Amino acid sequence: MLELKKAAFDYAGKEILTDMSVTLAPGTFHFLTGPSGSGKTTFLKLCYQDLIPSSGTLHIFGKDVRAMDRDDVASVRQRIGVVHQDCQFLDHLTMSENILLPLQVTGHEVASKLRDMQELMVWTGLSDQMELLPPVLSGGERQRAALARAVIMSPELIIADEPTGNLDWDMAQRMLTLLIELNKMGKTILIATHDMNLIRMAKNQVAARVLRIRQRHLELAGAEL
Amino acid sequence: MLELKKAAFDYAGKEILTDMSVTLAPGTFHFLTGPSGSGKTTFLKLCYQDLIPSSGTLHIFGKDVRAMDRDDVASVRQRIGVVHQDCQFLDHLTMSENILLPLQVTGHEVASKLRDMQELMVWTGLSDQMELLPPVLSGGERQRAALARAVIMSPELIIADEPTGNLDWDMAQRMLTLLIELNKMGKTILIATHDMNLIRMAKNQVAARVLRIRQRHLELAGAEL
Amino acid sequence: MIGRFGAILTGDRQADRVVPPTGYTANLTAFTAAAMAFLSVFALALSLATDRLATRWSEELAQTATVRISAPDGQLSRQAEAVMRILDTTPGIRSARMMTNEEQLKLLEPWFGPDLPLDTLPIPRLIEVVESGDGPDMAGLRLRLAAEAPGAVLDDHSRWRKPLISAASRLRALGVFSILLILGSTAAMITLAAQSALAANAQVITVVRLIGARDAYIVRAFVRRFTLRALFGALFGTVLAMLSIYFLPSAADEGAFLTGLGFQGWHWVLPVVVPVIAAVLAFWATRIAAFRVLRRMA
Amino acid sequence: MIGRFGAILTGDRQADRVVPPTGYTANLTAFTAAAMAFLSVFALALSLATDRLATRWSEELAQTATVRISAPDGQLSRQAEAVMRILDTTPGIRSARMMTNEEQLKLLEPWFGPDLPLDTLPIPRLIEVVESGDGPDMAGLRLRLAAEAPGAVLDDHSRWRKPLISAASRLRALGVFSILLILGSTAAMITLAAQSALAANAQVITVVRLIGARDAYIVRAFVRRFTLRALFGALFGTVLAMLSIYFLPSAADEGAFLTGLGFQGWHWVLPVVVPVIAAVLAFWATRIAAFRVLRRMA
Ligand SMILES: Nc1ncnc2c1ncn2[C@@H]1O[C@H](COP(=O)(O)OP(=O)(O)OP(=O)(O)O)[C@@H](O)[C@H]1O
Ligand SMILES: Nc1ncnc2c1ncn2[C@@H]1O[C@H](COP(=O)(O)OP(=O)(O)OP(=O)(O)O)[C@@H](O)[C@H]1O
Ligand SMILES: [Mg+2]
Ligand SMILES: [Mg+2]
Repeated sequence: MLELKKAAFDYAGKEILTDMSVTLAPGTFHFLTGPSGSGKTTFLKLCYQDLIPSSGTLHIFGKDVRAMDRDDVASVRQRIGVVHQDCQFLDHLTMSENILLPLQVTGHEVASKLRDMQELMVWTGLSDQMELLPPVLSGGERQRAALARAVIMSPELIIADEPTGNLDWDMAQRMLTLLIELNKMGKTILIATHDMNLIRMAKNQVAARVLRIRQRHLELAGAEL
Repeated sequence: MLELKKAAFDYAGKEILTDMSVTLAPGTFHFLTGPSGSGKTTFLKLCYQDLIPSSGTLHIFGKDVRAMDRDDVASVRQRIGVVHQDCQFLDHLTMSENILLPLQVTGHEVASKLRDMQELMVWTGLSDQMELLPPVLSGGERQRAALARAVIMSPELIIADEPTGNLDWDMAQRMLTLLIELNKMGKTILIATHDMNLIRMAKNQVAARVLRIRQRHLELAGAEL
Repeated sequence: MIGRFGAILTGDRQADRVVPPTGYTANLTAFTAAAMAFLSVFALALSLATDRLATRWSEELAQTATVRISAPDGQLSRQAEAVMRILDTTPGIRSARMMTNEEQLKLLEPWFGPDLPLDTLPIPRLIEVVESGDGPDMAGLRLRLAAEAPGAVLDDHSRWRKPLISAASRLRALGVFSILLILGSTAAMITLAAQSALAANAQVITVVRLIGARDAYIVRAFVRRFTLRALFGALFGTVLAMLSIYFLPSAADEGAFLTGLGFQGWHWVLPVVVPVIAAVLAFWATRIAAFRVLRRMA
Repeated sequence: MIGRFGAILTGDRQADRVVPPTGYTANLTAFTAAAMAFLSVFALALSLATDRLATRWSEELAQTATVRISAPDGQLSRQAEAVMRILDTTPGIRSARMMTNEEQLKLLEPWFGPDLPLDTLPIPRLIEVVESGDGPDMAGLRLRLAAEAPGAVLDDHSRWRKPLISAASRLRALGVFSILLILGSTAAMITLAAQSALAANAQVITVVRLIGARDAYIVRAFVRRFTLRALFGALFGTVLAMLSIYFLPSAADEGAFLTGLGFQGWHWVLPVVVPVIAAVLAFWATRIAAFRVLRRMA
């Protein structure tokens, strides 16, 4: 599904990540952790082709990212659901329009997914917010909506960047449960988080692996968690 | 310093907060907690006059917010430092320019504060990021920078909305330490957070009171934390 | 006002930094100002040129009607007197004058050479009529002449120039109209550009407001930027237009003075007013737009 | 191309929703298109009117030079032949024709009445010269005539009209030039407006890209919007200009046909082209700008 070999990344010479080799097999559940500014978001951006490794190789769905043009990237992104750390929406569309947007821009039938959306809204506790515009939502509501938007297309790979940073513990658990359910349906999950409680809780329910960024290197965290 | 009497707030008829009476005395340390979407940010916005109570009264620095015009609001805000939940910066200015911006727009001498800024940057771990533009910073770095901007003017009241949502535990502790230091220097502090660990840690160091929003009411949380 | 305007030019560069480089919108404003200034200067030149033409043609037209009296020798002077009487009492005629023999000879010379025996020929008498204003009611005059002096023919042969003069005045009016239209469009476009820049920077405005900036501070930054853009854009357009006009190939004959598009004498000063007007327009358009947008954002 | 353009009008309203209502920028575009269309139509009307004037004046001028030969009876016909010979071999002269007695009588009638005893008078012979192109070298022609036919006088009396014609052609050229200038400015302004709308919506573009939208999808939304704005803006401006021209107070005399600013006959169709041009300009300007901005954002 996702395979890095000796991949590295630097921003204009400032090296952030180096010598990363990791494979995300289909249907696996991964956490990514590391201190603030260590490069978690950068790593996720590599995974959804917002950035390209400066050396090494990255294959996604079997394709080499270096060989993809902009339309290929668009196609790949249609198979990935992403919760961005800053949860950007189109501020002129209502939340329900925003959540259905991935269907919209890829020319999919919207009607068939309305039912799914209703269920998602109930689960994320946003039923009352469906007709509001994004800027009036609370920070946590935006984060939940972003998760809803990421999963509406039932993508093969779901990437979430700090999806619970603005959520209280109850709500964070609900979101984790949703992701675990999706994982059980065969989706591959990759979550960046600094919340150890969340990781611990997940480990009780699924076979989650934890990747950690330490001094620009990506390593597999052992049992110490 | 800040005094609400029977204050309520509703967004176009949708009541969010009701019957709030609370006084923040100068030099006190308050936390504000409550589930996602309960109205924490709304309450803080009332405190810095981004919103006006729909009923009841709110006095800030002894002035009634209903009697203030836009220039009065600007003057009051110069005495309040705010860390917004979404940490907005001017994306075309470097981080150091952004952090000095409150001095800039209020016509203060910038040079006298350069030393303070250096120290703040070291404490928040942003020394390497000073000449970067805001969009390239990591989520946690932005949050730390927002805190630095909020305190650069040494305002009398510091309001922070989820200032540690994107920070790992080590960094969150550092930020809390900074706020506690400021409190010891006489500043009034009001922090909205959903992180119980943070509140517990603070209670060990200062006489912090915890306000909780429950079912639209503001109540003082007791010893159960 | 002058002071405030002056501050725009010298003013607070630091405040300026708060508004992000508006890039395209700024270019758009400068370009609009330049194009509009260019068009204004051409319209101005056109107005002035047609003004010259119209004035000259009007002057020439003023003395071109003649009355010709052909009659048997005996009646000639009687009819001439009658005609003079009629002309003197007709409204729209400034003066009427019997031509001397010498003048008539001069007129006929091209046809017959200088040695024409005028005395032996039955040539008519000519009366030169100078009109005033719109001239007399020609049809009525003809009727009266026919009644009292059957041998008199009113020759209004230069009347064909009238349409030219009316065309020239029309063009002149059109030039002035275009200038007004261009000024109006410029003001509207700068207003819209400023509003669109303000709207695009809603985020910036929110941020600086939250950290305690006053409206006047924010407005100043935008006004300064747009006024300068408009001023320099218009200056560029004006200079370009003046150069184009100066180097426009002009017919070398003596008519060029009239028909050429160039400015004459002190008229060269007029186009210089264009950038000033553009800057003042931009100043007020942006200021008003900015305060309105800010009030609505609050 | 036609298909793609047609899709713009009918197309995907849903995709359109993805781009936020650009408000001021959209108004700016529509207003610019309207103002520019208005100016274009006036410039067009001006060009056509001056074209009519120039054509008419040129025609009149074409046959206005004459050669007059005054000489003792005996030499007259010999000199006339010499003159004809010279004229026939002079470049810039299309034809030269000796006037008949009847024609000469007609010309003199205004001066002497119809009963002039032509035979008894020493009147000169007249030769009508039709020029071609810029006409002959008048000074050279005068010299040759003086040498071979001392009694011949070249009367170039209509030459004063030349500056008028040159003025008219200048105005016509100026009209065409203005139209080109206006079109250029319009394209530039729409490009800049589109770029500024794209820049202002960088966030929107980032978001829809991250959820898998292709460039073509994004471009379509912007292009559709700007093309429609330009089309309807220009349509409005054109209609307004045509109404203004139609209801412009026009001189009632017969010269109005020539000097009036109105369109004549099928020329009324020409302004209709203006909105079409505006829409095509907007389509391409936006499309190119959008693809360029998107490429740079990647
Ligand atoms: N364009 C850039 N130029 C230079 N440095 C950059 C650029 N973009 C990001 N960085 C730096 O790269 C580092 C890694 O950023 P990243 O967003 O990946 O961190 P993170 O692990 O997600 O942190 P957080 O937990 O705070 O979100 C940060 O220090 C950031 O300042
Ligand atoms: N303009 C508005 N119109 C209607 N509802 C609004 C508006 N603004 C906010 N709300 C609603 O008010 C509620 C309170 O929002 P607020 O941002 O104060 O919550 P919060 O406690 O800060 O939550 P979080 O912890 O998720 O940030 C939310 O449910 C939000 O959807
Ligand atoms: Mg991050
Ligand atoms: Mg909040």
